[in-house]
Amino acid sequence: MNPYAIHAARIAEKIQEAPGIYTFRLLFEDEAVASAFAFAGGQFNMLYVAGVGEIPISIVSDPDRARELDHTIRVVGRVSEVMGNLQEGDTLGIRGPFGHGWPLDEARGRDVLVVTGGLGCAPVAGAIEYIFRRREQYGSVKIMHGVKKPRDLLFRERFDAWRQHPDTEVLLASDVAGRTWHYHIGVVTELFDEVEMEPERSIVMMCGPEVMMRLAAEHMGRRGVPRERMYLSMERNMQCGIGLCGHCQIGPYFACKDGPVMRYDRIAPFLGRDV
Amino acid sequence: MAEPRTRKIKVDVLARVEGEGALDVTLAGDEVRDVHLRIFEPPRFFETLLKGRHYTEVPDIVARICGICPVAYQMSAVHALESLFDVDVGDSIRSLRRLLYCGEWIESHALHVYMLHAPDFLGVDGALDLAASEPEILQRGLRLKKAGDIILTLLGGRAVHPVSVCVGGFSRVPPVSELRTLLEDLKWARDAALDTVRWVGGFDFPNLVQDYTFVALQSEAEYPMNEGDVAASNGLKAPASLFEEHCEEHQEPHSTALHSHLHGKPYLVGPQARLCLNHQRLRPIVKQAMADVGLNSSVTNPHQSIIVRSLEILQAVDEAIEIIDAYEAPAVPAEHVVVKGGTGMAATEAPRGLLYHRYRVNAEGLIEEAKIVPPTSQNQARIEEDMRNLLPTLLDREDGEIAFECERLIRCYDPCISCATHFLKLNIKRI
Amino acid sequence: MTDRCAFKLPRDRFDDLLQAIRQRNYLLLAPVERDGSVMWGEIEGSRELAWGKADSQAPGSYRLEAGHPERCFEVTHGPQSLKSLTFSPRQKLVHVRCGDDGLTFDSEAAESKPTAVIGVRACDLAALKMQERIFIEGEYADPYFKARREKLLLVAVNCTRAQPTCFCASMGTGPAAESGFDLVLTELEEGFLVAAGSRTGEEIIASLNLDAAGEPEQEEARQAVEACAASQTRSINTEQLPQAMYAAHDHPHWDDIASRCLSCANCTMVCPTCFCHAVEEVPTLSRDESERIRVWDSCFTPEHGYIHGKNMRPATRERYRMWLTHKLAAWIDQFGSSGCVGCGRCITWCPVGIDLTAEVAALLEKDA
Amino acid sequence: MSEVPKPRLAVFKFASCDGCQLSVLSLEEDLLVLGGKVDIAYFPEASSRMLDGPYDLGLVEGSVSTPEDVHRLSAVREQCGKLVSIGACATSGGIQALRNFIDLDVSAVYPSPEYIDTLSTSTPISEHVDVDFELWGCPIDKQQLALVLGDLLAGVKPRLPGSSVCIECKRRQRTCVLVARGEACLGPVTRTGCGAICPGMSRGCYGCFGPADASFPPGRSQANSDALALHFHEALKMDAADVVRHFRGIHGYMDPFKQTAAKWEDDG
Ligand SMILES: Cc1cc2nc3c(=O)[nH]c(=O)nc-3n(C[C@H](O)[C@H](O)[C@H](O)COP(=O)(O)OP(=O)(O)OC[C@H]3O[C@@H](n4cnc5c(N)ncnc54)[C@H](O)[C@@H]3O)c2cc1C
Ligand code: SF4
Ligand code: SF4
Ligand code: SF4
Repeated sequence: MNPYAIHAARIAEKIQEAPGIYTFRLLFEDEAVASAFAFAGGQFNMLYVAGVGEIPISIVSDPDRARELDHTIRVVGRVSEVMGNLQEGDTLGIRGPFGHGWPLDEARGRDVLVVTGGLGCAPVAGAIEYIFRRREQYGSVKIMHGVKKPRDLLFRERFDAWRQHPDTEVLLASDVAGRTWHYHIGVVTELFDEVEMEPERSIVMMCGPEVMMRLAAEHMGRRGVPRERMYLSMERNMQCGIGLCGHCQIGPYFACKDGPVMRYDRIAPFLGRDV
Repeated sequence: MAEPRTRKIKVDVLARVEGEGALDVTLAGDEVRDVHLRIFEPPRFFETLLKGRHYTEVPDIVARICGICPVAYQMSAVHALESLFDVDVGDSIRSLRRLLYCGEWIESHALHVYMLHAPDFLGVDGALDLAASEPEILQRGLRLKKAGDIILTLLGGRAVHPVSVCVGGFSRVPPVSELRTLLEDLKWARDAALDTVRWVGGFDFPNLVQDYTFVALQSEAEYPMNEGDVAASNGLKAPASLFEEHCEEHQEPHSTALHSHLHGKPYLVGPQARLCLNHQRLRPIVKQAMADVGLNSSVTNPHQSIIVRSLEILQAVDEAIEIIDAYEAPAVPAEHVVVKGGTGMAATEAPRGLLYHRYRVNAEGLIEEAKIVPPTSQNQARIEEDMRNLLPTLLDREDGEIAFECERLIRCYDPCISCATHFLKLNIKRI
Repeated sequence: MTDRCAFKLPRDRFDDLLQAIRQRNYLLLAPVERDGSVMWGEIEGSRELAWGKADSQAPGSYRLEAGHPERCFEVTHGPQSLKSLTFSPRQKLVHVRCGDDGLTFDSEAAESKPTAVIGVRACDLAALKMQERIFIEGEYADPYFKARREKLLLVAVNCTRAQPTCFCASMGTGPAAESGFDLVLTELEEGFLVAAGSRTGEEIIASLNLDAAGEPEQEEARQAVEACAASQTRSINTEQLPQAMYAAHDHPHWDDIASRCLSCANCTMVCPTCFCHAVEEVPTLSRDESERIRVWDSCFTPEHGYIHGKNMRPATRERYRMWLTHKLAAWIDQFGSSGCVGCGRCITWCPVGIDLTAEVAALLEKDA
Repeated sequence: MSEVPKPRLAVFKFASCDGCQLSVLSLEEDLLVLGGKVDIAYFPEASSRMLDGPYDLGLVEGSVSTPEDVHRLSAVREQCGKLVSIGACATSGGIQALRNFIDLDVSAVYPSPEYIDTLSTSTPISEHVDVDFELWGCPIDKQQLALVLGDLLAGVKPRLPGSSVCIECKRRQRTCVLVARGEACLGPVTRTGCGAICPGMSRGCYGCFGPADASFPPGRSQANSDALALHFHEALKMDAADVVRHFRGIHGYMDPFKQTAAKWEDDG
């Protein structure tokens, strides 16, 4: 199979999550492609806009329902901007799924700590849904999410829904206050002090800005969570998605094929570094 | 006696004429009082900028004087410098240079004929307007222009500001096999050029006859491009090195361009001049085409310059094919140059007419003084004279119509595609 | 040098070898003189090889000079390795059509013509093996590399002349070609020694009716290659790698390199193992069609380390560090051996002659 | 269905050789495509139909070299939605910016200087007004022009690589003239885009695409012209004046070429 082959997909639904943030529900045009497609939570697709380019975007939908692929995209630059202007019925291209997702098997029987920042909640969303659908297989679930401003909070209903699950905590933080913000004001790591955790039986999943993840990991480490049970989703320049183009290297790892979800003990020496 | 004014003109200045201009006309009743073709293209001071540069840099710098005919500037420059350094490029380099020049003639003439001049006869504002009405004509024009571009690109790396021309020859010459890849397009272009001659030959030409003094290079062997003496229809014949003794420049108050006079009178350079002084040396296919459209070698109606240009496209295409067929790569791409101090001059035939360069170089090969006389500046005075002849026949017309006719006449001379022609603002003062 | 069953190929029968290969429908590529160096060029016979030429390389300098008049492999390696033949500098991937009914994608077919490459060096074979590991032995196989690789017939030449920039001996990759070829030649005073490295190679030799080489020729070849190894002046001390490279991350010497390095990427372009590439989107002006084209890229470009809002390697210091750390350290962790095969191309073709062996030595010294 | 008006394109000229505008006319088939996509409202080189603004997209060729230019340019800026400067003159002042390094005394060169209204400098468009994109090259490259026009008309932010000419030179498998012949070449510090045509013609690059922008996103060029200049001097045995001339060429007014030349001028 040619890993560079792109498949057409139609935008079945476009939801505006916040200003400049959209969730696209995509359906493959080709039935054969659609039925063969399977993915794990935390994997990503290369989404392609004709004449503009391809960017890596996490799959946020439920791996159990691989026919409908949800991608939440923040408009930040050249490709994402044009993508944000696409409408229901338009087609784009998909290549994927690529990378390694969240350690959902390893997490079985453990307490799950999810730490996210900004749009970082999107790539974990699919995994969280997956866990809740198998609620009994996992220990407690604690979701800690930070945003810069209250306005940046996405998936408000999802957070509310998650909160309803047994043995689950959802803690939100915003750097600055706002009229409708009833949650913590401050950075996400401050939430760590508000939750009870049993470090030795926990597994951590993090996604967000690299500095935030590094600080959070160090913090968790101090609380006693073993480094090999912390997982970080990394972002790098990706041109191929399959570990060949060389752009996404982090030390000896390729963020695309060895990640994007990577074990903290492995990448810690390279975090905040340029090689 | 050396006149102080003359001496001042000799200071290194090149007032470029391609660019913007305006025409000021003062009419006093039925009398044409004043005609000023004002060129206000900002002067770029090339002659000053060349001072202190190394002679090897000259081809790259002077190319930037004009993006439409950079090869002409490069050719005049390298010939002037080679004449100083006594470099004799062999036949093979000579014919490659001619081929390069053919490319520029084709490109520049096709652009003028199709994009700039023909619309005047077709009643449209620009050639792109033909996209809907006569797409095949427009496409033929674009493809013909491209036939010139591909020669330039193959020999020089790109069509605008080619990079391979150097004193002594070229930085790289193509192997025979590479040149041959051009033949197919050029054979198409030869047919297209013939069609072009027939097409423009059928245009409706306003009746206007001018009394010209033509100046062009003249060479025994061939229709002039890179070589020849300076000849004039008044009988003058002199080596190019004596050009300045016959053609003098002076500054007109109303223009940043310097005007040229031959022995004190306006004259015309360009296709019409070349044809008049060299028609015997046209290639057979061109002579035949000329006879077919019933054109005489002395074209005194400026509007018919479009036919002459088309004939020169045919000439250049046909010659390009012959050069390629006969081509053998030279032993070395460039002759060895031994630098010496002194002054070198040369003139070549740019698409729009004779282009003269003079350089004074020191023993280290640095330029001490440069003088460049472009064709448009030589034609300036002549264009004003034409206006003076044209205007009395237009006095009863609306200002707008007068403007159109004047612009149209100026365009006949292909001053440079960005020049006065289109940017022209006509100010008519009636007193 | 492993002793294979070697045969004598007289100089005047060299062309027979080439013709035997050609008869098997291979296009012949060999180092031919082009613009002052040697490049892979298509040849019809031995005449077009660089007879009587020798190259002389030094940091930032390459000259083609007169050499032994009867030899054609005195010229060692030009700027090209096998890389350009398998990992094309410009490879179309997908053609996209944008119609009213959406997008259609046509992947470019992966095809190649049988091609015999004459004059492949040991370092090139080592690099090819490395690139095979990257491009076709990993999780995803690159179909274009694979198609090209499968159609190659490799005629290696043992190096009997080292350049001052060569250090393959210290990297354990040369100067003798040990494996990975179809045929291997050694150029001797009187003709060549030829041996096979594959079934095809054996068949070709068999078709030529050559005499088996005697001990004197074998000895001459052995000595020539050994002398070549012994003549190498540069080396990299690989013992402390990769850790020492990682440890040198904050070494002040990176700034010193950055003051000299141009970030021009020549080193990565000529490096036979560097594999970075970018994908360019080339739409038509009308936008009804577009092409996705893969081109060689480098960690020295301004865009290489960029993600939205942040450049991981904003300046030359970080870029050079990326290149050297990747070559000599991360590579070992990624692919099991060093990314440097000691061909010295990056030293010769660096416009300002930056020499990685010297830079590594400086970096591995304890902080000044 | 009511017809959506086509975007209006205007092409303006300041001090220049017209070569970059010519590149628009040399787009060949694409010229017809362009004609179909936009309303060419103002393009004196191509048509006598000159419509008033505002325009959606303006291309500006040429540098600012007269007092009049300054005023005209600000009017142009006001009339254009997006403004793109094209070519060396517009992006860096062009070859005529060499005047910025000499004492240009108009009275010394023109017999009647009172008629010559010129500034003593030639400066890039971006020194006077904001530009939305700069297309480099002397002349610009047709393919780059088509890409950028295509992007702008499709509402996409144009993006061109900022890496060196060397990359393209090597991709095209050319022999390096600097290394193999010891000829001065600015390729390592010049931005890619031309197709490495000078080395392709067996000669050194003279920097007509401007300093390579070693930073991304685009910003001040970090090209290490100092190191290359030193190499020219030490390995190629160039004297200081020669080094100055190499960096003070078509983009002599652009940093870091400008600074490198200045340093060697002081030393020389
Ligand atoms: C594994 C992974 C998962 C991600 N998941 C999500 C997600 O779920 N939602 C989301 O919103 N974002 C996600 N991102 C981030 C997203 O990929 C970026 O926001 C996106 O690439 C930005 O592209 P842009 O063109 O809009 O931005 P720009 O800032 O215009 O460009 C950024 C990218 O363009 C490329 N680039 C840079 N310079 C050049 C150049 N000169 N030429 C060509 N290309 C260049 C680079 O790849 C660079 O990373 C993810 C990233 C990764 C790695
Ligand atoms: S050294 Fe640089 S260019 Fe080469 S493979 Fe590594 S990251 Fe890519
Ligand atoms: S090390 Fe040399 S070749 Fe490599 S980027 Fe730096 S200057 Fe260029
Ligand atoms: S190689 Fe350099 S000077 Fe030559 S065309 Fe390209 S950018 Fe211009």
